Amino acid sequence: MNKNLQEQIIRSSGVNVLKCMRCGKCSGTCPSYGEMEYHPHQFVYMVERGEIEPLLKSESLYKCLTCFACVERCPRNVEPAKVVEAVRLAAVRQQGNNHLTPAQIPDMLDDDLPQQAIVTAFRKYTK
Amino acid sequence: MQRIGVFVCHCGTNIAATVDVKAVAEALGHEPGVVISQDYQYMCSESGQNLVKNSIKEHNLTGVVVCSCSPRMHENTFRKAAAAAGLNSYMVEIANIREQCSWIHKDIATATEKAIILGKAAVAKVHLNAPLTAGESPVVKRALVIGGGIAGIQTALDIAEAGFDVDIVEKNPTIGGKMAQIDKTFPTLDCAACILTPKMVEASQNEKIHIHSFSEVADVKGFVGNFTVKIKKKARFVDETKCTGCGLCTEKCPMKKVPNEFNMGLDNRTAIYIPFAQAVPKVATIDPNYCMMLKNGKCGVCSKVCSVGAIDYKQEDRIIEEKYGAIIVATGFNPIKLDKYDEFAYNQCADVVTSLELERLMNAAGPNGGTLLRPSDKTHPHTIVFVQCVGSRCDDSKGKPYCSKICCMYTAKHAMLIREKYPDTEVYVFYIDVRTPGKNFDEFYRRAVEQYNVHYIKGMVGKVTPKSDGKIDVQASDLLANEQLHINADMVVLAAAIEPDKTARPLATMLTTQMDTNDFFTEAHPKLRPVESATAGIFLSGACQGPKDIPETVAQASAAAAKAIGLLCKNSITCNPCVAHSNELMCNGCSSCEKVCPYGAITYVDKEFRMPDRTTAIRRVASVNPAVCQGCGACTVACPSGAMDLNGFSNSQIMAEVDAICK
Amino acid sequence: MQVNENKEFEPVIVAFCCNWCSYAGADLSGTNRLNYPTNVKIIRVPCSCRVNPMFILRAFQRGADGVIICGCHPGDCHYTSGNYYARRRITLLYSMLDYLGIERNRTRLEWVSAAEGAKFAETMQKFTADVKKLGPNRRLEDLRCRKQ
Amino acid sequence: MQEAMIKRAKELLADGSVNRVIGWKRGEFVYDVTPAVFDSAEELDADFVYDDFTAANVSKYLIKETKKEGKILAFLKPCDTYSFNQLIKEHRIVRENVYVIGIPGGPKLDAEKIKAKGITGILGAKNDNGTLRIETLYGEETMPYYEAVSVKCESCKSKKHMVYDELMGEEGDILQSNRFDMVEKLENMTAQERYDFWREQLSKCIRCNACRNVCPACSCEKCIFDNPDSGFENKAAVDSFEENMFHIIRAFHVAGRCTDCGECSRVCPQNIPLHLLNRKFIKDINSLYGEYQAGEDTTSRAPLTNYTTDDCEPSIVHERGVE
Repeated sequence: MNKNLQEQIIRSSGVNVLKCMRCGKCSGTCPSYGEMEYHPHQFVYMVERGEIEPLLKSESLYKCLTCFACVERCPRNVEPAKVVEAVRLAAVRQQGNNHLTPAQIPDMLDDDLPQQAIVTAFRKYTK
Repeated sequence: MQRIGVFVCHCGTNIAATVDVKAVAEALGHEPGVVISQDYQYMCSESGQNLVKNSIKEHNLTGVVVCSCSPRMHENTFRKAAAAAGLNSYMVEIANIREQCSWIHKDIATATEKAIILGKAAVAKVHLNAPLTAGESPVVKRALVIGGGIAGIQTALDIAEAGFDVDIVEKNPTIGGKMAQIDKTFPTLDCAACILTPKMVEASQNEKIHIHSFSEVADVKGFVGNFTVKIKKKARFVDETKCTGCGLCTEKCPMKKVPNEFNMGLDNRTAIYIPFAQAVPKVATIDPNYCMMLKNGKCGVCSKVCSVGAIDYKQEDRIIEEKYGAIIVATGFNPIKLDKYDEFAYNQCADVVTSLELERLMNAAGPNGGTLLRPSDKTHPHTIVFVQCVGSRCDDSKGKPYCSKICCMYTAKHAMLIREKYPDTEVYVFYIDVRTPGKNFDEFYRRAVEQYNVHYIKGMVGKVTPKSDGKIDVQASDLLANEQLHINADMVVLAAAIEPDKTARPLATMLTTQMDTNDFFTEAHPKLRPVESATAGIFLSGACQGPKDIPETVAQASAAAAKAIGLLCKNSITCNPCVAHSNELMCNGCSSCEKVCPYGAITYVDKEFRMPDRTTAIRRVASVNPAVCQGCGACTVACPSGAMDLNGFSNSQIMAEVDAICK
Repeated sequence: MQVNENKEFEPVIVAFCCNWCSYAGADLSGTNRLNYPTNVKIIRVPCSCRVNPMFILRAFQRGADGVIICGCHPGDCHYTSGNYYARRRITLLYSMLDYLGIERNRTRLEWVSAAEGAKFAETMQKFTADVKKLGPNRRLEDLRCRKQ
Repeated sequence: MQEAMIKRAKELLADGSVNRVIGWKRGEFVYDVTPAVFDSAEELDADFVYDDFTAANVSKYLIKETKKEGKILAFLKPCDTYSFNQLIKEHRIVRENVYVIGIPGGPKLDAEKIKAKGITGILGAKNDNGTLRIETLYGEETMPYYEAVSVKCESCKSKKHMVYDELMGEEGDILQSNRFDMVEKLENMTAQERYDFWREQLSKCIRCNACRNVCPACSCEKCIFDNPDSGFENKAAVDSFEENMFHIIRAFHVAGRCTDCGECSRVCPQNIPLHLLNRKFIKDINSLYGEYQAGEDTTSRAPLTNYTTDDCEPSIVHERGVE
């Protein structure tokens, strides 16, 4: 249980995870469900329990499309996507963790990828 | 100078833990006029009351201040105690040092200081109290029940049973309400019509019960024991006294494409119609929105075929006025509209239905004669998905914040009935929680699971997508298996939240009763007075007060009836003596007070007065009818000369409190 | 008015609450143990329409630093229309006090139902904080009575 | 005008239509004109006055006068007719017992304004094309006419009579007046400036009660400030705030009933602009609840004895204008 990280995520997401009534509609509606290790309702529940580390390490963070279907459908306005985004930000903010090195870039390039996206991604995922 | 006794209650530790009660008693003992000031563990207890009584006698008290809980709690207790000791009840004032002091403050020093100030304000007020005597006002021995569903019918039957006349006002052409639309009832699975229609007939045949169907309450005036109500009898274009309900007109009516609201619009009716076979009163009604005769004067078939000449195209709305001693509200509920829940595709797909629609689809008198068929292509559905909590338990912006209470049980009922009748059908129920607190309720739900193999899945449906092959894709999560499901369904049934009827809000305004933010009527006390409204003489029956199933509704209906009977039994009721009164010597006769009085309690009389120069002059002065006045005090502020004042809350009393607080 | 430099200013606040909604709302905030400052002292009136503007002026005259009136929500008045009359009267009075240069935050009217215990406590917290910020009520003093 | 009025009054007395006339007579000084009741033609000839100093509103006197035997003749200026109507609405004047003759109104002169110019010993005054020629004990003096016009006439709201049985002279119109200009100016000041303004003005009050006694709306059988039982009785100030409270309550009591006749400010010996309190209420009522002119009719509901369910909330006070 990581209290600091939990508080940071709750604060930066602006989400009151205690509002969740565990109906699972977010996960019922999620288009990326199959690709996620942790599902939207689990994000909310795990943040509530302070289990942040497994989330930070999980690929699920980057599988969320931020389509906001869960936000739209949540009967109690919990806004799971904002929790996912907050965890993602927490991962990005972790000092010294470069999620991308310049050497990795050439492999990722393809013709359809806009230049700007590469630059943005690089900025976002490196320190 | 009054001789005042101050009694400070510990309320166990409720007060004493945060307020130094001894210090309060000590401080108030020094106030002018206070001859005795004491503290005691429980003032409201028998011995506490005896302390008050004995002190009144012993010290010849003319006023009593009790520093205790809210006056809404025990004001009456102490008033009665004072009266028992020979002191006028209205010489008692309460300083609220529990709800408004000890319970909300933590620091003993400041809480004690505040308690002393509140006590001083009460002492200052008592100094200006005057003994008041309550008047009496007669009770009209007739009750009005608003709403003719099972709640209204039961209430009316019980009141009639006690020997009082009852009027039922029902806005639809027939009584019966929602229960008449229901197929079977849980947890016994007996037929709703079989148990409801005998009651409807009983109501119609009881000579004490007078049913005003297709009518609405237009205006309510008066007060407990003496309400004057205007009832609008809407034009049904059929003479109720002549129509025999033979139904010939409904067969012959050429306008056959009117959505049938009784069957939730799943089939059609004619422009002249009787809602259903067992309707009470069994009288035809013409729908002016569809009748060609009423719309453009061309048709008149019903008039021609009617052998008793009951059709009257010229009928108009009629207002009747009646007096009542008690009013019982039984306006019931409706399922919410599902327009804003796009994810369930209710508006896009005919095979996504609400539970109430399913009731009609399964009912023998329903559109399919009791065979469950898909509304779209009339085929037998093999996979049916039930979705619970649609619009219930939501954030305010997304739906209703409350649990609609009945959905878990009726869904189990539906699932079971379907599995019973069509064993080849797969039934899935997506639930968040299954809530079954009720006699034989959980057993019922377990039967659905264990005996009927209904698939209960903990999770919520996220998306419903109608497909081109006529099937419906239901995407949902199974939280226990931690997987996302896709079910290829034939039908989806949504357990829509229920909400109070739309007519309830304007009615509450007319009745001056309170509602909560969801438009449910607020009971006078959530635990101890659940069937009374805070407005005297207005009682609550059924789902207008909150979501309820049939047994609860009937229980509450009878409870409301009992309360109403208790009132109707009395020949007169004691009036509130805290009413306005006008000082004729100061009254200008300007009519300001009369204009703001919500009860019409103020009239004017010409009176002869001796003038300072020994002549006499006739002046117009206000006079308050104390039986009609309810003591709001609007007149006292409208009066510029201060001639109008309010007993128990006089200008000088309130100002004495202000002064005591501001000192 | 003497203000002790060492002690934080504690305003005197008079709250007029109608018996049917707001007084019950105040009781509810007590039942739910929702704290609000001790500065607030409640006077029970049958209806917000019973509050005579003179009471408000009297309170200010006798040393109140803030006056708040609470009644049933419009449409929910126990007496049908009382709070509608109150709304007009109090609007005009507050406007007049504003015109006379009395700070706006010393006066307030708030609709609090019997179910809104939390709202009652919040309202009182906020109002007390606002009045505290203003400091002691300077009142409309008479220049001739001024101590030189 | 004065002669015509006396002539008509004598006719009505003579044919028995009325048995008294309420008009004005001179006091100690020529500009000191006060209401008076006349019983005979002789009294009229001797004392009846109607001139540029005759500003007093006689409507209030009719409360008592119309309760007496017989009918009384009253001469009402346009502004007086509003007060008269308002008192009819409040059932204070017995309409059958009064015969109303509408007469042309102001502008009236304010002797105090003339005296302020250092002109004393006033014996009479006449407007001569914008110049006021003042006859004094010490010879003729002049000053610009408009500078001598009384405050209440400076922003006249109407030259039209709201009620009369008979009209003398021409009927005028309801005017576009600038009467709210000063209120607006005050509203646009800061709270501190407003506070300073009113503190200075109301500190002048000597509590002579002239404003109350002259006000047609302040016609209570017994004023709460005189009534020991009211809890508000205070004849002498016991606290620095009392006078101010008196004026605020007085303004509130007449709110929605005040016709803006301006008598309060006219009679104030300390020149406190009391009408600015009343006009604030009138302006607020007009802007918040729709245009309303007290005394325009005898049946409509006054703004404070009326409401709509969608009236503004008092918080509007805190949201608009200058803090």
